[in-house]
Amino acid sequence: MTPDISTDIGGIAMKNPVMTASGTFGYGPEYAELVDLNQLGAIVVKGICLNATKGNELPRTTEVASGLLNAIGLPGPGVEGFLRDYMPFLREYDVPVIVNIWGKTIEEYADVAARLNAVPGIAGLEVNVSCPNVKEGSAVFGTDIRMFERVVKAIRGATQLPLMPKLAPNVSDIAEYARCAEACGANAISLINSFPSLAVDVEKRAPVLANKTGGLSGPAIKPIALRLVWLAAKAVKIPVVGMGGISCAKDALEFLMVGASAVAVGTASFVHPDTAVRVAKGIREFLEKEGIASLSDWIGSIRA
Amino acid sequence: MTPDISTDIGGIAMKNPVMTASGTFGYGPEYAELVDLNQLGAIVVKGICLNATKGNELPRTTEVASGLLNAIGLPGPGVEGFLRDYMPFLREYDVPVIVNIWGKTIEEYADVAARLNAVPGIAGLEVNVSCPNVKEGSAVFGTDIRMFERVVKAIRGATQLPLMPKLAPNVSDIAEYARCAEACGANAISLINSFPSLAVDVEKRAPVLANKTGGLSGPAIKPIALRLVWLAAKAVKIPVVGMGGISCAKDALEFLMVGASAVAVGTASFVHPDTAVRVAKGIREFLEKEGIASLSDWIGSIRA
Amino acid sequence: MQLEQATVVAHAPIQGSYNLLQMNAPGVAARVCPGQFIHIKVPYLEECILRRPFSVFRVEGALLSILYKDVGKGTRTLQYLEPGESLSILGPLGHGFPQLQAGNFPVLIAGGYGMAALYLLARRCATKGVAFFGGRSAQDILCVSDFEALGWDVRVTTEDGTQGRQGLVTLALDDWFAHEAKGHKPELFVCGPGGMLKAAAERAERHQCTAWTSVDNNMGCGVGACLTCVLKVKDGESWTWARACREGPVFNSRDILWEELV
Amino acid sequence: MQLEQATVVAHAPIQGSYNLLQMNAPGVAARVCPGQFIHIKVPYLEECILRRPFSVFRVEGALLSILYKDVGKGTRTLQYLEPGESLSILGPLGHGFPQLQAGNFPVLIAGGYGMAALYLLARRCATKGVAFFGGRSAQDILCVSDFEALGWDVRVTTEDGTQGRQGLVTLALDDWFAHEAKGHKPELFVCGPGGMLKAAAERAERHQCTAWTSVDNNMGCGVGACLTCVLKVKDGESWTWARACREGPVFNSRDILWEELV
Ligand SMILES: Cc1cc2nc3c(=O)[nH]c(=O)nc-3n(C[C@H](O)[C@H](O)[C@H](O)COP(=O)(O)OP(=O)(O)OC[C@H]3O[C@@H](n4cnc5c(N)ncnc54)[C@H](O)[C@@H]3O)c2cc1C
Ligand SMILES: Cc1cc2nc3c(=O)[nH]c(=O)nc-3n(C[C@H](O)[C@H](O)[C@H](O)COP(=O)(O)OP(=O)(O)OC[C@H]3O[C@@H](n4cnc5c(N)ncnc54)[C@H](O)[C@@H]3O)c2cc1C
Ligand SMILES: Cc1cc2nc3c(=O)[nH]c(=O)nc-3n(C[C@H](O)[C@H](O)[C@H](O)COP(=O)(O)O)c2cc1C
Ligand SMILES: Cc1cc2nc3c(=O)[nH]c(=O)nc-3n(C[C@H](O)[C@H](O)[C@H](O)COP(=O)(O)O)c2cc1C
Ligand code: FES
Ligand code: FES
Repeated sequence: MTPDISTDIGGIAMKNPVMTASGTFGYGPEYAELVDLNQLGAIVVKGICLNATKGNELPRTTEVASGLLNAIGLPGPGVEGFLRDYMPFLREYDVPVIVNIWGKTIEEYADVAARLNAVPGIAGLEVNVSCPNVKEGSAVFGTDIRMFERVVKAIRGATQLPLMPKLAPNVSDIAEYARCAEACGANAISLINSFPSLAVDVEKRAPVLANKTGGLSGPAIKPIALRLVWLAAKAVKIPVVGMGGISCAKDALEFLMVGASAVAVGTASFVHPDTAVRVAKGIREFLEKEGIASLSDWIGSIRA
Repeated sequence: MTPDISTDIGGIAMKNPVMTASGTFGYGPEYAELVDLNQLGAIVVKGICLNATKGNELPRTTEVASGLLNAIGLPGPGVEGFLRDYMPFLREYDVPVIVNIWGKTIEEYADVAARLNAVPGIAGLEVNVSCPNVKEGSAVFGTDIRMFERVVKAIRGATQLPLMPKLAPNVSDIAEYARCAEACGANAISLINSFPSLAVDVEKRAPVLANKTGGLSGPAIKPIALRLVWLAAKAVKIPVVGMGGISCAKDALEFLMVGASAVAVGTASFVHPDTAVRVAKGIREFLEKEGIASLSDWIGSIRA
Repeated sequence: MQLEQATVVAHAPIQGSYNLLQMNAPGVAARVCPGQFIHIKVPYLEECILRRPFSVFRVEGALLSILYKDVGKGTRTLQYLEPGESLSILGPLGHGFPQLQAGNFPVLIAGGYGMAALYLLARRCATKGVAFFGGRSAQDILCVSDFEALGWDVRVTTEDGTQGRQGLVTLALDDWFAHEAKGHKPELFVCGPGGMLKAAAERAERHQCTAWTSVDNNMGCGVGACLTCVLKVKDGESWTWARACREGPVFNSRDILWEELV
Repeated sequence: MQLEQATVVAHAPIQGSYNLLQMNAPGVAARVCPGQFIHIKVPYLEECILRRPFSVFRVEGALLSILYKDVGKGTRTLQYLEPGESLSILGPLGHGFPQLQAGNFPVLIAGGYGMAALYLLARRCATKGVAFFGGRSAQDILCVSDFEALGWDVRVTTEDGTQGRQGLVTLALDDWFAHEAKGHKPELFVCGPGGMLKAAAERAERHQCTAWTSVDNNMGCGVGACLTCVLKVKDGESWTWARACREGPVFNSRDILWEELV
């Protein structure tokens, strides 16, 4: 018998544990010609804030050893534009839609969450806290525990949707942020976001990216992500969505084994658009080969 | 005319800006047959604590994408053993010897520093704070600003040697640690230490390394290291030694350009033992090609 | 647009640092239109994770070929590929050249791999017109005989004069506009370095004709998801981003904010 | 010990998943002793940063060869190397086999690449003795004719009986000790999987002879700096770490804490 690989992320029922990582799969249509969206565990769309934004100047990405550095700068259509241009398309599919949201202020986060709250076809919200609070000293929400708590609480107060804060990786105690999210009523957490990094051009004597720094993603960060997901999963009872450098089923099985209840495929989709679907297939095949009846028996099964 | 690539790290005069990274070049003799040690900017030896230690069980290292994961566990001969077995050898060379020290308690750090203080032939101390305080809750010295301050102050009080704390990379505000080190009287800082990570074996359902987690090093961490070195160099006036994934002159020039006054070659020495020497040569050639008279004109020259 | 495992049929250097890679790719070959590109994952180069975009040069049945120049890691490693080996390609991608408007006279302007990128158009275009090829020196001038065989009037210029007329492509182009364009309604199809695209756009404006320019911004995903490849295009009084990989790589020159192009 | 750019002279699969790589490496070839190894950086495999250790098989003048098995990424990629290409090697490394003690009778015990690792010893050892080769099946048994050509008495055992006697190498070894060892002072030279090393060490103890065992711990630097390759050896009542790449890979079997070997 084929193993049951369905999973539940804080109230979001997924037919398989593989979702797309925000910002690496567009809003859905971009890959619809190449991938059967119905075979995805969930679609997480590119980050949405209140109003339409243009994002950063070029260059926005650069390749580094076994990874990608990006500073796209969160361009997007804004809430209304997203609901108008993409939700009708997404509703056509039988796949949970998770909207990744961000804001420049705590108020904006709450406002965006509120506007998405009653929208049919939205399964949950993922909160990108890896951006600066422009109103208060521009410290990044995700690396200041007090600000992180305030933003999660504010969003929790604004929506009944399953809420999944996405933890920033550049903190010394990830468990503290995981517990804080749980205490603030989050239904799940996801991690890791891309890792703050820098690439420079010796000839030009300047940073490569227009934004100077960018976020590192891809295979290079997998060992860092695995440790953080392991620590976060041990710290909380709510489900954890693990990501960071996943490009094959084995990678995904590693994240699930250390305690993730689901995984997200990011940068790898740029290389092989069908990665998420292949990963889900590979997970099923592995569990079958190992004679494991249900994914839940594999999740957190590491001996450590 | 050939450019002047000498540099000074908090009182340690180096003929070139390239030193070896602690733990990746043994104590010197291991590579003496392959590399002319006199051509190194400085030799940083493997970490030394008070008494002889055996380190971790196997496996101690594993390869990951563009990187190496290690949990050697700081085996070593202890202070007396080091002075007896290696200092006589090292004194034969015309190269500054920097001793990397660590301890299980603040007292041990200070004790080790005191015992090395008056030893002829030791140019300075690098302090590895990426290890747990076994006496007080085993939090890692390098990721708790209060403990970091106490340990640096304690060592400063125990030695007149140039003092170079080595910052842990897994903190959200590296500048805070850099400033703290400067305020405590450090003569320089070095970064980054390898990045806490995890590799697991799906077949064995266990971590790959006996120690479970390990430190990630090599090209994979270069973009992360470059950003941290850039931020640290902007935060302090004392010299910064940059490292993390340096394997060629271009990599080193990047670290120097963002503000490092010297660099260290680590994992790359395992692959090409002559890396540090080749890097120094490449830096000289580049500056000459660019018509830059002195390394000091290149250090921190990034337009950002 | 599809993912396909192509098989190398032939692979060899042809001229200067250019190589011709011919592969069996029935799916993509059947669908490709002039000006579109394919996105290649270079085998054996795992530490470089992104694909590399290449314009389609020729298609004959299931056979699809690209002409590529060795400029860095990916294109250097690509050269190790041997007949029989397979590689993952994604395509056809992007929005290529439109059909020549009835009654117009086609003018091709190309530099570097642009000569390869325009070949399919040159072949499928019923009217054969004039083609201006420019490069630094003779070894940068590709496919002249291929174009002539199709019936195109090829005018070569090289900066060092080693082939054709000495100077920039615009020199020959401006002469043509001055002495030969009369009676023609020129429509420009351009693929080459940024400078050449800008110059052509400027000529199109001056002579009030249409120029279709193919840009080559760096790319990530190649399908419109990552927003790496964007460029600024006019949007009424303001501007908006367009994706070179989706809305492009071919744009009507009058839509591009040339002064903003990086 | 030196860093050398070796040039591939010949490279081909020889049997099963084993390949023979012959390279021109005058510096290393001139210095290598039986049981030593070289550390190879696999070209075109940048994302795998470590070198890979391989025992030296043959040396003829400047020609140095290794026999390697395809077991993973590095050894798979190594197979793409073609004659004329160059690769970086580090060697000779480690502490190899000592010379046979005067009056002793040499007994070789090998499995897998161990047959290659013992060849140099077999050739340079003045006294030719008996060699026990064991493997899962015939395709795991290498170099028999080479050893016989040198005058060694080769006894093959395979688990599936496809070549020589069916069973483990110890079967033939124990028989030899029982019926043929008499009058000889055997000295064992062993290279093969952990189980085979342990079994040989146990026989050496039982028959009170010396056994030189070559371990193959995973390695990092190969020169003694990283402490990846350590194993536990006796140190009076206690134990200490020894580095397989420096103090080893060959150890006197009585020094190793076999129960601790991973
Ligand atoms: C639509 C399009 C069609 C193209 N068609 C051809 C063609 O037919 N023949 C041909 O030789 N080249 C073509 N190019 C350019 C080709 O994609 C680059 O030369 C190639 O990606 C360089 O890869 P590399 O790894 O060798 O170089 P790298 O070492 O990655 O970089 C070397 C140079 O190539 C540029 N480059 C790197 N990556 C990309 C990328 N993803 N996209 C664009 N430029 C990049 C860099 O800016 C740098 O200047 C095309 C580019 C585009 C966008
Ligand atoms: C002293 C010594 C001599 C050796 N001589 C030979 C020889 O003559 N012929 C031969 O075929 N093999 C030999 N080996 C084994 C050979 O080094 C490994 O098979 C090779 O490194 C595997 O690399 P890979 O990338 O193909 O495998 P990987 O994909 O890296 O790993 C596959 C397997 O190889 C093992 N392995 C990986 N890296 C190393 C490493 N650095 N050192 C040891 N094992 C490793 C892993 O534990 C794993 O089980 C020797 C090993 C040592 C230590
Ligand atoms: C080009 C790009 C754009 C991204 N955009 C977003 C985003 O809008 N919101 C967000 O939370 N994360 C974003 N991310 C981070 C990814 O969702 C993911 O957390 C990270 O890339 C690590 O996963 P990976 O290694 O599989 O790519 C982006 C990543 C990339 C590479
Ligand atoms: C095998 C190994 C052992 C190390 N041992 C030490 C050590 O004893 N003390 C220390 O401060 N850093 C140690 N490091 C960290 C390095 O000094 C360096 O900070 C890190 O590897 C990043 O540089 P790299 O990417 O060039 O290797 C070790 C690193 C490796 C790979
Ligand atoms: S390359 Fe990704 S959007 Fe164009
Ligand atoms: S392999 Fe590094 S010490 Fe032996």
